Amino acid sequence: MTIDNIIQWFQSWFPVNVMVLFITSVLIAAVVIFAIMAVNALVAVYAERKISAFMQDRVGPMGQGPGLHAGKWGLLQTIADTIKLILKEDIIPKAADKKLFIIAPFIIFLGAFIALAAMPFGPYLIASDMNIGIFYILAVSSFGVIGIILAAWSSDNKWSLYGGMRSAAQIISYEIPAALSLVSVLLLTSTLSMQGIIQSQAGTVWGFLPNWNIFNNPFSFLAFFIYFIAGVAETNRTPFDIPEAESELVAGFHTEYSGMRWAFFFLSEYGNMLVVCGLTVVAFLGGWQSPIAGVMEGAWWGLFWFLTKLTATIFIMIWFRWTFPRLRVDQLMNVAWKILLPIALFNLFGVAIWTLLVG
Amino acid sequence: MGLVHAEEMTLNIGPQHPSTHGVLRLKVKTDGEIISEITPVIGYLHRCFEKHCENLSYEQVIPFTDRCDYIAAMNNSFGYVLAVEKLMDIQVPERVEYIRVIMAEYNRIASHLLALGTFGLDVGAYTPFLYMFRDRERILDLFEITCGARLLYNYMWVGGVSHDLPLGFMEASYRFLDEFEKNINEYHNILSYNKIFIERSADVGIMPKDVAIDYGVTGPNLRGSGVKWDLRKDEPYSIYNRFKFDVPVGTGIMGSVGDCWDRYWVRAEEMQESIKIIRQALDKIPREGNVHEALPKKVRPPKGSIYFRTESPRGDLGYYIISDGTPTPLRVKMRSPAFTALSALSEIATGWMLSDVLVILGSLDIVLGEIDR
Amino acid sequence: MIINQKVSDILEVKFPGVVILPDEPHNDFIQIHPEKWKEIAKFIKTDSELKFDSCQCITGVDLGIEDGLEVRYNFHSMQLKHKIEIRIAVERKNPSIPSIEQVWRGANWLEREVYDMYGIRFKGHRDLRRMLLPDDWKGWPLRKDYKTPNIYNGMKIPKVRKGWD
Amino acid sequence: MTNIVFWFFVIMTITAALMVVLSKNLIYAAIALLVTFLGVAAMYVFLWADFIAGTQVMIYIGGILILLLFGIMLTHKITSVRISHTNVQRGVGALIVAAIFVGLVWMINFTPWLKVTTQEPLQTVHSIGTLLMTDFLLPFEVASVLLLGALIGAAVLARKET
Repeated sequence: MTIDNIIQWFQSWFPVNVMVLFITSVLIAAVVIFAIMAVNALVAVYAERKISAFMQDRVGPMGQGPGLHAGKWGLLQTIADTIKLILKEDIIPKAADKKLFIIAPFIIFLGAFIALAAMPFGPYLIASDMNIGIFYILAVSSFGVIGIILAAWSSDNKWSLYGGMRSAAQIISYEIPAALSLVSVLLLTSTLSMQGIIQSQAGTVWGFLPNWNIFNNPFSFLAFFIYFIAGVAETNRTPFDIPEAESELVAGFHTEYSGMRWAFFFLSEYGNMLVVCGLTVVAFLGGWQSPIAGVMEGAWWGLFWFLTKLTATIFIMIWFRWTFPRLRVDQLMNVAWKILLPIALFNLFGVAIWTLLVG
Repeated sequence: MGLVHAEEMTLNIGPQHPSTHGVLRLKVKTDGEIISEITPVIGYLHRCFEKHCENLSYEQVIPFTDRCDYIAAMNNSFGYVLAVEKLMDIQVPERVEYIRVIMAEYNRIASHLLALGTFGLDVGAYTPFLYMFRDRERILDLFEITCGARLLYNYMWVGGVSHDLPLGFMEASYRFLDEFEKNINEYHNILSYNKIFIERSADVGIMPKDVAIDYGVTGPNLRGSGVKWDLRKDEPYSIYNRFKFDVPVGTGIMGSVGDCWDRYWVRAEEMQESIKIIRQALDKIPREGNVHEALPKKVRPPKGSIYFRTESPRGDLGYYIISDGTPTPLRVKMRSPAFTALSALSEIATGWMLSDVLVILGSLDIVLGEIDR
Repeated sequence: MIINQKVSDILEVKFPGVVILPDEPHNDFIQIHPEKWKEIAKFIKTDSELKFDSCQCITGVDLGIEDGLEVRYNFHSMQLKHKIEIRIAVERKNPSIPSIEQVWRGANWLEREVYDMYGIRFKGHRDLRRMLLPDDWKGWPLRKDYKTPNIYNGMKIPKVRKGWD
Repeated sequence: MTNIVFWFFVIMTITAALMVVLSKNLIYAAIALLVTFLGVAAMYVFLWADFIAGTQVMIYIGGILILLLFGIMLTHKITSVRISHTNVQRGVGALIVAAIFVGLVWMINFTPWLKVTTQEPLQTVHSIGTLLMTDFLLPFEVASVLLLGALIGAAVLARKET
């Protein structure tokens, strides 16, 4: 369901100006992506609350009925949270740089939002299947850093500035191992298109395992872990949450934000999780491919498999968050530059040789 | 090269900050992430404890001692009543002695659980904190069935305790101890042996032996530096000489002696030792006895003064009490262990990174109520 | 206690006349003159027989309006496991005592606290500021002659004592 | 349709570029630079050079602009002084700009542009890769050696003298 498809479909019904059609279909795609992000945030926040609660021997949100409380088993908790955030007072500090303070959350949001345009949710479900899909996602996710830096700087708060500086250093550093491990996947798939990458992972390997890149060869198996660790770091989540580090920096770059603007940070954090996990699924876990070749395939099954894998990876991220302590800023850099980067380089080399020798 | 000078930035950590463990303010000078100077500013929680004591009778002081160190209220009032009893030369019944030891050790466990949990929070681990609160909650339940309070008990009285042990306390105690002993392993699995946790705490904030002694640091912080000094063992008060237990000291398993991990580890081990003491006390406690037997009609110690130390979860808790023969003390001075521990902070935490300073602060296990009094 | 006698004897030999002999026999503490306090402190910290390496507690005392102020030090030896109490009396007007902050680093804050509450100046203390009270506080609250002010920084101090005594 | 979008991006790029030069606030200039980079990336897309467009976004926005912002923030006091810059020596500047402008116009008019209508290439990345590894291997390697030198130099400069 790319934008081009929508245009064609429209054209067969309403033969109007192509410009109008183009704008309409882009808007439709944008609304769908926004809806996906919002639903993801709703579900993931609820899941995060519940999973953390179960991990910590608590029950989590447990409303006793609609109306007064947050629904049965707290199901309406996130919605209540959202309403609360929307209704909250929007505070802009006096010393803050007002314009930048206002646009910064939207820039962060933009990074996750436009990255999802190239995310294939199913065999036919992608806003735009570009030639350079994976490269595009890597490129536009850097908007997030700029947003964080601007938010940190414009708040005029020392804690925020610390958070922004840490975040910029962290994300730039971790982009390198992440990109290198993705490059080793590209060597196997020899395409940058997201759908192309998924299609190349069809079939089986060694007779029983699905031919996903993670199982393709030992090096790509390693690359999966490098990418996932770097991806967790790029989303600023524990154990790499030093930019917000509530026990050190109060709340890091969003210390001064409140209400709706803060909600946008939240939304984009979960959006970033979606991007990183989606990219993991596409690059390593076969995207919408069924785990057993030839069984349960098709458009809707594709969507099902993609969402299942996405949920599993997001769950792992949540699991990380509630299990691990936080790294220190220099240790974080050491992990990126002294551990992940050399392994990723070696790995790239290994994949290259493997593709030459084994094929 | 060398022409660009980094400008130092002054940063106020606190008085309102998530990990200052109360209302503490640290004025720090930072060069990037490195902290080059730390000045703790205290007194935000000053409640004139010592001034109050001069206007209260001896029994009325007990609730105030509870409020000084609200995490280990039992131990604090324990020290105070022992000092007053010594001044008045009161012998308390056997059963009271055992009850007091049981309560003090339970409160030691509860306090250490909070210390370890919040230390985990400072490092960024959220889950262990709640695990530890789960067990702390059960100790507080035990206190609640005994004296009705969960935080500030006013349980220790001069010459006795306020309530006898309730029915079912022994069974609940044994049940709790059995389960808690297993849970300690759970903490070790999720926190103590976690690689990231070790990276964050081992070899960080090393407090050498001589520095610790020079600053008068005591308790688990001193033992973490490898000094085997525990008042319960070395200068036994109450009936501590009847129990068999070890004094764990930091040995630098993960890094060097006296680092944050060692201080953490000493507390974790001390919980085991406290369990041992409680078990022995529960086994040996006289089944019958009136806990109000030795309560004096009037608490009016003779003229004199005493400096009495007990081992609170945070270290040597000293009470300097001067009596002039009237029903109100002339002077009650509390030597708070967290006060001296905090005074050593700027010595051991300077030169570390911002994140480390808060970890070191967390490893010292301070309670601002006790520091500011 | 034997250690008090021992310290007293050693000090009498090393610093003659510094120990104030008691009117009535006691063995809880030793009372000394403030003059050579810093040297004595250095001596008892390092002397091989005494080795009081830990300054446990410094207590300021106001014995009453007629009597003077006193500072009481509790020392402890982590190596030899013995302890001692040393008392130094100062006059009420302009009280001052040599600081031992540079002998035991732990004495720094403890002395500041005594200064904060009693206004006893510790000569040679490098950072003698208020410890627990605000920097602009007037007076020395734990002295017996302290009067609670009516106004602090323009705020009225309430003195309701209903429901108390 | 394409025309409208094209002109939209052109105007956006030029406006943003003007803001970079004219804005007194360095941070605002940096943000305008972000928009400029985006506009340039859009230009590449119109030239069917999607890979180059992606590279533009990745390197210039994801790398260089962030370093710029980083530098601006770290080199100034954050609290009291507002970050700004002023123009000096406008006359000389105007002269140089005029000269460059004339030169550019002259160059654009007199370059024999290749005016052939081609189809949109299906796989740009593939051909770029092949060309880099065959015809343009030497420039490619020279460029990487240069960058490596810059990298080592930066590391040496950044290292504190001990």
